[in-house]
Amino acid sequence: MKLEEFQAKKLFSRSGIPIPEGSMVTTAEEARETAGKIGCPVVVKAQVQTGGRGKAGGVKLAQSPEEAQQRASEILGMDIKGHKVKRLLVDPAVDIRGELYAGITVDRNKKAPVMMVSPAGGVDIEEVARTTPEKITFQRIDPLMGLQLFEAKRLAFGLFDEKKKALATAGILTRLWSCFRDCDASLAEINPLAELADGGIIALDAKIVLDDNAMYRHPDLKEMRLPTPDEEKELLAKSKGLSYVQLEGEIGCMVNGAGLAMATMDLIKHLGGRPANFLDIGGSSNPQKVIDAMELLVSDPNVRVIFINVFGGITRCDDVANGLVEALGQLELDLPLVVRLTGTNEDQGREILANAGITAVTDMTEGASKALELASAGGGERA
Amino acid sequence: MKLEEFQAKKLFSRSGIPIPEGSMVTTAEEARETAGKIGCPVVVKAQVQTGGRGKAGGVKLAQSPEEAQQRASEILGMDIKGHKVKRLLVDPAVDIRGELYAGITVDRNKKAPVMMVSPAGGVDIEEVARTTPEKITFQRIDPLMGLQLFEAKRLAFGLFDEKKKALATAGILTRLWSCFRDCDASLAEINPLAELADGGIIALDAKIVLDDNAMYRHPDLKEMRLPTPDEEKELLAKSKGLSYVQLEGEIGCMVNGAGLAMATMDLIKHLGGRPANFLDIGGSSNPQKVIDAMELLVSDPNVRVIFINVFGGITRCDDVANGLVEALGQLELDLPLVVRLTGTNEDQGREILANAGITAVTDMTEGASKALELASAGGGERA
Amino acid sequence: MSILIDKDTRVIVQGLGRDGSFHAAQMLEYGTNVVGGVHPGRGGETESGFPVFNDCRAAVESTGADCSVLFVPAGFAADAIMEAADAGIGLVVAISEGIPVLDMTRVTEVLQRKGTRLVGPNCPGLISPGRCKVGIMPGAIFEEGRIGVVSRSGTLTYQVVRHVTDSDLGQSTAVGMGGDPVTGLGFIDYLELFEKDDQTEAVVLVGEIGGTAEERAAEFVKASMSKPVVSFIVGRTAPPGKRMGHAGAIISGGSGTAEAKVAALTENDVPVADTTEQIVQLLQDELGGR
Amino acid sequence: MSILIDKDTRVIVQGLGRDGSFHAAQMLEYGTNVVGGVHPGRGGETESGFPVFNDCRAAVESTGADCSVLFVPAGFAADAIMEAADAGIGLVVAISEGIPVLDMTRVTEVLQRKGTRLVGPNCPGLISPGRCKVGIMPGAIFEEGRIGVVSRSGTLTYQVVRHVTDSDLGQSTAVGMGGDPVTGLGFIDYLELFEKDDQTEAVVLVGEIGGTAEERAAEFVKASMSKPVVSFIVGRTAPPGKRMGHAGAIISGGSGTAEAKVAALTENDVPVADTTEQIVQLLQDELGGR
Repeated sequence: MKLEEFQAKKLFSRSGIPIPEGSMVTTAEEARETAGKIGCPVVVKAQVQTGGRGKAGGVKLAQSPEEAQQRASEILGMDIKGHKVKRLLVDPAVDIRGELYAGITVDRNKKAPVMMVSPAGGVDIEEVARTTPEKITFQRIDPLMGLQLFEAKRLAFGLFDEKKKALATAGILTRLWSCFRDCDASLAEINPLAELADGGIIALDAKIVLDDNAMYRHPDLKEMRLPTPDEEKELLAKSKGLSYVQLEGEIGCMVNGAGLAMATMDLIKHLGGRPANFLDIGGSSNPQKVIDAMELLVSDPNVRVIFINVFGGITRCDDVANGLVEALGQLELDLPLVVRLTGTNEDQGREILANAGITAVTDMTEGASKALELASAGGGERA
Repeated sequence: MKLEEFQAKKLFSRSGIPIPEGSMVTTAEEARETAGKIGCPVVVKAQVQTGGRGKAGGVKLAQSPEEAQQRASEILGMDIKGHKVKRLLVDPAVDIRGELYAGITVDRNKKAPVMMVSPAGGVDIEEVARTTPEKITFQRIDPLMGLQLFEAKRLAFGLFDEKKKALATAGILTRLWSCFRDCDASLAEINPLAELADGGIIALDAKIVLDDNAMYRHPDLKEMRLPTPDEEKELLAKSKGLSYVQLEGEIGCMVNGAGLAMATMDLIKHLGGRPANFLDIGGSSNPQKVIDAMELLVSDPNVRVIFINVFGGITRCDDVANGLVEALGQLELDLPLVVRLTGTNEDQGREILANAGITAVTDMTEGASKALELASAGGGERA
Repeated sequence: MSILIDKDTRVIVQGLGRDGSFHAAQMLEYGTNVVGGVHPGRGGETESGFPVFNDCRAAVESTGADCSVLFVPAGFAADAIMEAADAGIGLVVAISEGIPVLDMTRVTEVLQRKGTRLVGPNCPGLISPGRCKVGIMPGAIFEEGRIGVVSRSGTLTYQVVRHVTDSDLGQSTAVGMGGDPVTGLGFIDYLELFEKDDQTEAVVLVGEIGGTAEERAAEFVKASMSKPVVSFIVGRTAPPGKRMGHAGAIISGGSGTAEAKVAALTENDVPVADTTEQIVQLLQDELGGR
Repeated sequence: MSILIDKDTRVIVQGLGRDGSFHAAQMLEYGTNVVGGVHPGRGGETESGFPVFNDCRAAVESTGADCSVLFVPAGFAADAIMEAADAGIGLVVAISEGIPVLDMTRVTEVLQRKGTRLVGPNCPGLISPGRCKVGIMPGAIFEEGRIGVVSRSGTLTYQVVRHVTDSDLGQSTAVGMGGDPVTGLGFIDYLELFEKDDQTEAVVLVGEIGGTAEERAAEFVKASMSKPVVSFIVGRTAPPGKRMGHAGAIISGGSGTAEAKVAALTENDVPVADTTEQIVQLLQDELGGR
């Protein structure tokens, strides 16, 4: 779960990390008022869950409240990498002397959180990692101990010789860790961490990605979710026990298991087709889940054929077949359907489907090929 | 720093440990009002920083607000092991089915916090440890991990077979650890942990001792201190950099270093005398500290002679001598004085004292003997 | 032989809810030596013929269990894993899905100190066909044989295993290591175990997008494996930044892509199959006439 | 030889405030090999002829230090001890007083894992007379010799040492282990070291009220020491429940009393002196004509 900058800054501030005292607004008029309140110059920043908004023109300086309003009206509604701008952050502009980087993520190989700092901030840290990796210092964080003050100080003195700046930075790094830990984040990033003309150190931008698995214990954070339209569909699916990701192809897929679902998509592509989605229905053979999954696929106007790929493990094929028959009875399906059913009790399963007039194949490649064929023949072309 | 029951219960409640919803009062009238508010029967409990108040008559049941007032007036002002009762806790009386014990302290040998639980609560746990040690279960708490839920559950199922009671108890144990850790306690104890007639589990009494060394990071807890008259003197001394404990003898001691101070007291007793106090002036030879220490000794009406015992280490004897001469110049001392001065620069030190008319000895036993002699000869007998 | 589990493995089941009870019965049916269960509040009961305990320590003391399989809900699973380790269990298999990643960093730190091995979490478990099954894999599709299988996913493992079974190569042990960003044992650990296992003649590594575990495994194969390893990678069609079911299956900022993994494997002479069918072909090529 | 420190010990001083700077100079004067200092913000400077670093790791890398002595304020001392351990320092001597006890439980847990030894905190340090002094003890009262001294207090150690010096027995190493409830090395650790040390012929153990360290030490002496140990216990006159200066010197609920300690020592054939003067007498009795 990605947060927008204004939300991440709220969490930073709660953890004691200094940030510019700005406000989130949703209209150009509010932007003018806020600029008047906090004093110009201000920076008007698009709130989108993607990088590169600066290059896309989503961040503008304004010297007066009127200019802030003007810039805000330009940025609101803008499309940045597929994200429509609905919210702006109006921050006081500050006098910057240097831009640094500080971030924490979970390192899968070290199996621990890792803090990264770099004197090269204000640019994409992955770009820095590629071109000048020596400019990034890594500090493994002991999962039981957390970031130690001496570790934070050592990192900070690597960035600043001056004691006051180094200690201020060490404090920010310590608090960034507290914030990361307390929010159950999987990423917390300050980029740039700015050195100001007055000697202060401040978080000018903020990025936080939260661990979905931990949100059950953070009801306040869970409420911060601001889903994009794509995500709304995914969240709806999730609420029904389905794992769904929208893609751009025409072959709708319904699979049990995430790995097999990815394999199915890959196979379709390998054979020259395009999957319309990732859809994992999980291990249950509850008919309602099959109905919900079918409805999800049908609601995508791009879908021309549906390919169901089930490997019965603990999920028994006869249960799946019964569920599918029941689902089809409740739906008016205007799309061709290909079913691959194999694994536990596959014979009974295929018989149940045959009785309902559905032919099921046992081979995954055979099923995918058939779906492709139907799709290229026009499939259930709609609208 | 010991807390009184009503304070400890406040901290328990803050950590989510269930307690009876009572109130602290300081007058019998308030006790009546409170009893009326929370409903009778109530228990009226003396708030003193010592054990055994039940046996001493400091805990009484009352069936009506009027009786609560009566009991309160009986208990207020009572002397319990030298503690005068100034405050009462009026708690709703509860219907108890069983009394258990749960506590956490720091085990010096294990160098870790240890939780103790026992089905034998409501009595002195040290008595249980002596007579039926098999009734106490110990659980070392990993200092980095804290008490794990599974550890709490295992302890709880050792106390209750019934799942509901065991899980409620596990929750209390987990919260007791959080409370202990968050307060920087050196002891946190629930005795009794009561099993109620309705199946609930509740902390009927509460004891917390806080770690003085950690109070710098708990300003809110530091303010909870309710010093006894003795402690007030000790705290005053502490604020001046002195470590002082009042005793009942007539030989006032001023020593540098805690170990040497205890050795001095022991030596006085060994020789047949009685030390009036423990007083460690620490490592500094600041004249003001010597003056403050002298004033502290003089303020004790039992003191008949003052024995200064200094082993100059890093503290140089000449500095101490100068400080002492300066101090004596500012005080009107009506007590005989014995000075033992040895260690770094002892010759210069003794010469400075000699010039001021003070004879210093080098031997600790010689000094103590001389002090005893003066004391038994009447010393500076006053009032 | 096999890796990690065999006929003598003494298994306890932690969490006897709906899933735990069902799979305990399934494991028993497969022939697994399930010696006990752990479910707070049910201590003293009996289920499917095995005794139930309130806590792991009691279960281990009474049954001599050396392996535990977990069906505990996500919010309690990290604690249950540590309980098993604390009780002296040497191998913990965590089926539980949805454990917060920071909890897992703490768990792996503690397990390392205790010397306890962890399979999963968010995994189907493992099976040494014909001898022992610990987890939720459908026993019927497996067949005792020559191939070690290690995978980050569940049903995809079955798909791969089916081909291996159909080809009569069979499996020594098949293990789903779990789809989370932080898991217990990783590809390299399993590869090391397969390398040392007499029964295993070749290994199938089934990877997916996210992280760099496959890249590191590829290097390990070249540097330290004498046995042939073939691989299959899924998620070639996954868009960046999206979580594809598994919490670990997310590509961020250009690393963790299927392309990078395929390239690393190829570079280190680990053949990569384009489809699941091809895996068997690659295995037969590597094994030659053996 | 001596225990823990000798001529070759390479010492850094953590915390160059008023006390740290003063004692760094004193140690140098005594002949201790002080090779560097650590003080955040003063990296690159020179003090008393040694270089100053911002952090321990840099100091160790640059000076090869193997011992650190801490004069860091209580609120930062636990962190500084862990920093020293993290930098690979094998012996940390913490003079700092007033460290919260829960911090110390965490520190000792970490140090155990790193294999770093800790003297203190809240201690005067240690000295191997004529060769090396690490801490704040007044060098002049010590004399190289045959007796190991270990004590929970500072000035009392000097008092005892003075007698030992006056008797011409001298000291191999004298160490103040610190007056806190939780310290690094304890009596038994020091006794073990003295037992192995060639130079040490007998040991003086100076204990005080609080805890049961002396009782456990007494048992250790009987079970495992071939060298004579004599003891002295202070706090016989202390009232229960009161903290006597040292955070550890508190008697609670009947345990930790001077009587219990004296009884345990006597029972285990460790002579207990009634006064500091008697210590030397007891030593001479034990050493006989040696």
